[in-house]
Amino acid sequence: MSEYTSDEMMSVAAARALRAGTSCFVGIGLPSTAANLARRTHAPDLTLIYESGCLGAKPTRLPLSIGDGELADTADAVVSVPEVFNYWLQPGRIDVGFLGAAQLDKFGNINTTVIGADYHDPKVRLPGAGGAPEIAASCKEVFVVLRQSKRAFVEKVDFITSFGHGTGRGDRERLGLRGAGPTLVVTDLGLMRPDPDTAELTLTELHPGVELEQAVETTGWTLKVAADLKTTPAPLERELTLLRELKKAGE
Amino acid sequence: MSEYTSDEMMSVAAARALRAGTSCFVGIGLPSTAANLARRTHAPDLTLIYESGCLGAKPTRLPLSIGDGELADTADAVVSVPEVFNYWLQPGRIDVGFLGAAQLDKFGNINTTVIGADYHDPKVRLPGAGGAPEIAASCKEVFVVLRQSKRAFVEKVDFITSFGHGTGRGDRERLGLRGAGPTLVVTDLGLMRPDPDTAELTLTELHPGVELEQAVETTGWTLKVAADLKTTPAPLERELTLLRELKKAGE
Amino acid sequence: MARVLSLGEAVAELVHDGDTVALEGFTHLIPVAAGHEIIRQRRRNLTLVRMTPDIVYDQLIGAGCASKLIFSWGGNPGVGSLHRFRDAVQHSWPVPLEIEEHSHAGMANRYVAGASGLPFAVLRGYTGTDLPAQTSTIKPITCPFTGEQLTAVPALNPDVTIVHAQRADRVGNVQLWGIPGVQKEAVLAAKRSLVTVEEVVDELEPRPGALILPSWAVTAVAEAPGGSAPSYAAGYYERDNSAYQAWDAVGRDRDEFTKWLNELTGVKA
Amino acid sequence: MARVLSLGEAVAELVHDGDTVALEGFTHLIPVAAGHEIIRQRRRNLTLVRMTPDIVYDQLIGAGCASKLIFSWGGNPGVGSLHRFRDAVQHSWPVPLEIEEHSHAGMANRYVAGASGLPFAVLRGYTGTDLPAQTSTIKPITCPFTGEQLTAVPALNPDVTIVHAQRADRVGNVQLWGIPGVQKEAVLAAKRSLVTVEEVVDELEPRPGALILPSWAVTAVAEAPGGSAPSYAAGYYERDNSAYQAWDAVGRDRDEFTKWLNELTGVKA
Repeated sequence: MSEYTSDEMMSVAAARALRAGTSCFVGIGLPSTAANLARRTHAPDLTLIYESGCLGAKPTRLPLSIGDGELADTADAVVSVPEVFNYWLQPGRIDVGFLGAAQLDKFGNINTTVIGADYHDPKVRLPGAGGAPEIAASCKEVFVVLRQSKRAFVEKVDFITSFGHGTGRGDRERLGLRGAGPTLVVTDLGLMRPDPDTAELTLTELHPGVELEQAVETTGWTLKVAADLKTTPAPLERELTLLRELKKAGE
Repeated sequence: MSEYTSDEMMSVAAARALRAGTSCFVGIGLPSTAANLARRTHAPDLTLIYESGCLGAKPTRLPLSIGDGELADTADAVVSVPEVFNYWLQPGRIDVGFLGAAQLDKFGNINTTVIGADYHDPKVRLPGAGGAPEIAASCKEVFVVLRQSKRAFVEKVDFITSFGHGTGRGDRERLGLRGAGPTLVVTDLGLMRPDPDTAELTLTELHPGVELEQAVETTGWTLKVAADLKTTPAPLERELTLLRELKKAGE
Repeated sequence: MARVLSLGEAVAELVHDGDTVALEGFTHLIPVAAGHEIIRQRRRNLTLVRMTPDIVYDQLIGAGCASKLIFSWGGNPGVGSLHRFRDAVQHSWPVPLEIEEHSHAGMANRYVAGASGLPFAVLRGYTGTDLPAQTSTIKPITCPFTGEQLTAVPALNPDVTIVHAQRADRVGNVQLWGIPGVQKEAVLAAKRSLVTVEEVVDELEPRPGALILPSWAVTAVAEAPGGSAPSYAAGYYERDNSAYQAWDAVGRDRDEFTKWLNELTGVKA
Repeated sequence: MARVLSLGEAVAELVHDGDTVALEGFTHLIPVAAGHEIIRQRRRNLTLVRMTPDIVYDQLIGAGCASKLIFSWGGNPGVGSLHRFRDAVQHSWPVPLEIEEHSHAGMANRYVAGASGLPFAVLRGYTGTDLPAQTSTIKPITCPFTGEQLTAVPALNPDVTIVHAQRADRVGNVQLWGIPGVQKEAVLAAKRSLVTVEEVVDELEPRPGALILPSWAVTAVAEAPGGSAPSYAAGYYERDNSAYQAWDAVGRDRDEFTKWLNELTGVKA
């Protein structure tokens, strides 16, 4: 078995979560890496949709932006930005929305807008919403991938850019949101899933070699742990090779 | 001077009304004949827009339908039907809407829906609205072309399919319609224009050789006649030749 | 992913009695072969939807497949009236036909709303006309920013939409070029969709002006060469104007029509 | 009909102090040369509009051209933050920057409404998020047919929209291919428009995937070869990723930025 980094473990775990035969609305960065790895491993027929309007992109190298020429050149169809949001995302055609985050809270709400309590005088001004609010609302389910830290995993996000489970189970239904919302969070330490009853993110898997304490200490709320906490299978040789090729080609 | 038919005079008069350098949303039949004749005579740069999504069509023969391949092949751009109505017609980009009618009333309201007072039990079921209601609403002005008869030119249409001037001047403004509505009606006998004050269609020109009485008798309301009633210039040799070539090529 | 089926299989599986069925194609690429297959399979009580019902809808109506028509312009383009349509509306022959009547702009936007997963669309439309008084699916709506009054129409979401295109590949990606009409919207608005194509090919080579319906957005593809005649398929064949003219005499007379129908369905007179 | 002008003439004529100006291009075909010309011509108090303000907007903001930004994602894609944007928001340097913040879906629909001559657009958007509390241009709207609550956003109608495309012909018809973004909508929504192009050619040969903006829908065309670098122009040049990375160091520091600005505008330090 090769050595691998925790980031590589995270990308492999995220890729594995994407099922063959489904479609995925892909954010740039970690989600795009994972989705492209999935296409090279167990899900060659995974349909990648990028908000730039590339439907069914099959990039041979990792795109650096959501609008790389490579995505357009390999896509089944290239449509306008209004069309990708209105005709393809909004009706709930896409199985999985795959998002990153700056802050994530225990109910899977995502912040990519401002750090700090005052929107008008923020501690840090982040890039903003992009496509995420509607991806989080309209995809059948949402996966979130980000590195674990107390700064990122907070009790309550400073700003809800993209709605997860609000204040708990039932909020999405009350608001009329059609997708199931975040069903999986992939980190460099393990996997979290919303509790079936409360929707609170709960640790269900640890990556190999990670101590439970590490996961608890890098979470800004009192992290609940599943009774049957499992260990993620380590990356396969083939997964690592393909991931490294992909990342190298994208540089 | 050649002999010519009253239909030819009508087409020539209608073509002349289209100014060079403008754009025209073209209905099929008489309007299309006139618009294509205008492109061959005084207005080679007239932009023809067809509801099939052909923008800037330059057909070499007269199209038989609003979606002939010839229109698409010669167009500057071919867009979807929602796009032609939403992005091109609705914002008021088009100078002239050129329409036919089954019935037209003295305020320029158009009926292409049903003949008879009862919509649910019509004397004659006509084709319906098509693009006309929004063409009549949104183009900067509207020209109507149809053969004169008491059946067609009525005091009040049985059904307002496309709004002209309603019950008189000011109705369009009250309804928030942006275009000027019908500014010209071209018939086989002459030209009518809405009175500046009342918007009632008034005979302003007679075609050469037509008696005033003919125009009055074939109008289903008491036709007002302009104080300075003029005579349309007869078709030029060149106009007739080009019109006949066009119609022949379209057969 | 779309399955490649025979036309008979596809209609049998996707079109049921009582369904709301849209056959779209704006002058170009009208799915006539699929319409004839619906007649042959004797579907009943369909709500037929189409912006421009022309001769294939006249045939479906005359054959008694439809109990309702949602449309914006019903005629034989360049020729005249649809006599079977008129006979159904005016004399309930062979069965009564309810109508729901819109303008093109309204119908196009209803498909757009349907394709967009929205319950309604907003347009500047119908103002001052007598259509809203006859059509309950036209309502006023007020802009929440300017207070201006506009018009709302509800989404169209057919049970099944059928369109015709030039080509599909063997996994069911569809390529369509020339006048695109409202086909993409009609397919995306529908619960199920069937695309008949001139030919199924190994690979779709890129073409100017072509739009692609990805396989995963289509239910079934069926090869139907000449399937849009007497309308046309850009790159394959031209519009048969004489067939449109000839239909006038057939459609005008119930007996002539019945003969035509028996021939289509293989019934001996 | 569009007039073919030099870039300097076009910006001088079309972009005025205080205007609402949209430069669009989604990763692809970003009108960078036009943005630099606006900086050189020292426009002030602009309301800048763009779905994805990236380095050219960082430059415009740092140069003090803008008093307001309407946007949905502001960052240096693949690299990190926009430091001039952050400095303006957090420290009002060089001038205060008001922001009006949306999502991509909201911005795209605002352009669609603008292009469509409608005062607003409807979408399923923003639900449950904190954006409506900060952005007055997001309001609820109720479907008049189903009673369902959705979201309305007002039309965007910039005084001028600037986009970049591959080609125009000598009468000003524009041809654009590859990722089309929201450029058509942004141009059609605007009162005036400028399209910079890689080259002006005698004839536009049809190309797969190309869209055409007819001359009569565009105010001016200006040749600006390389005008979207460091973004890319499909068929002409690739994205210069190193330039995006290099901007981080320049944008991060006011002095470095001022040096860059002086170089662009030809001011001696």
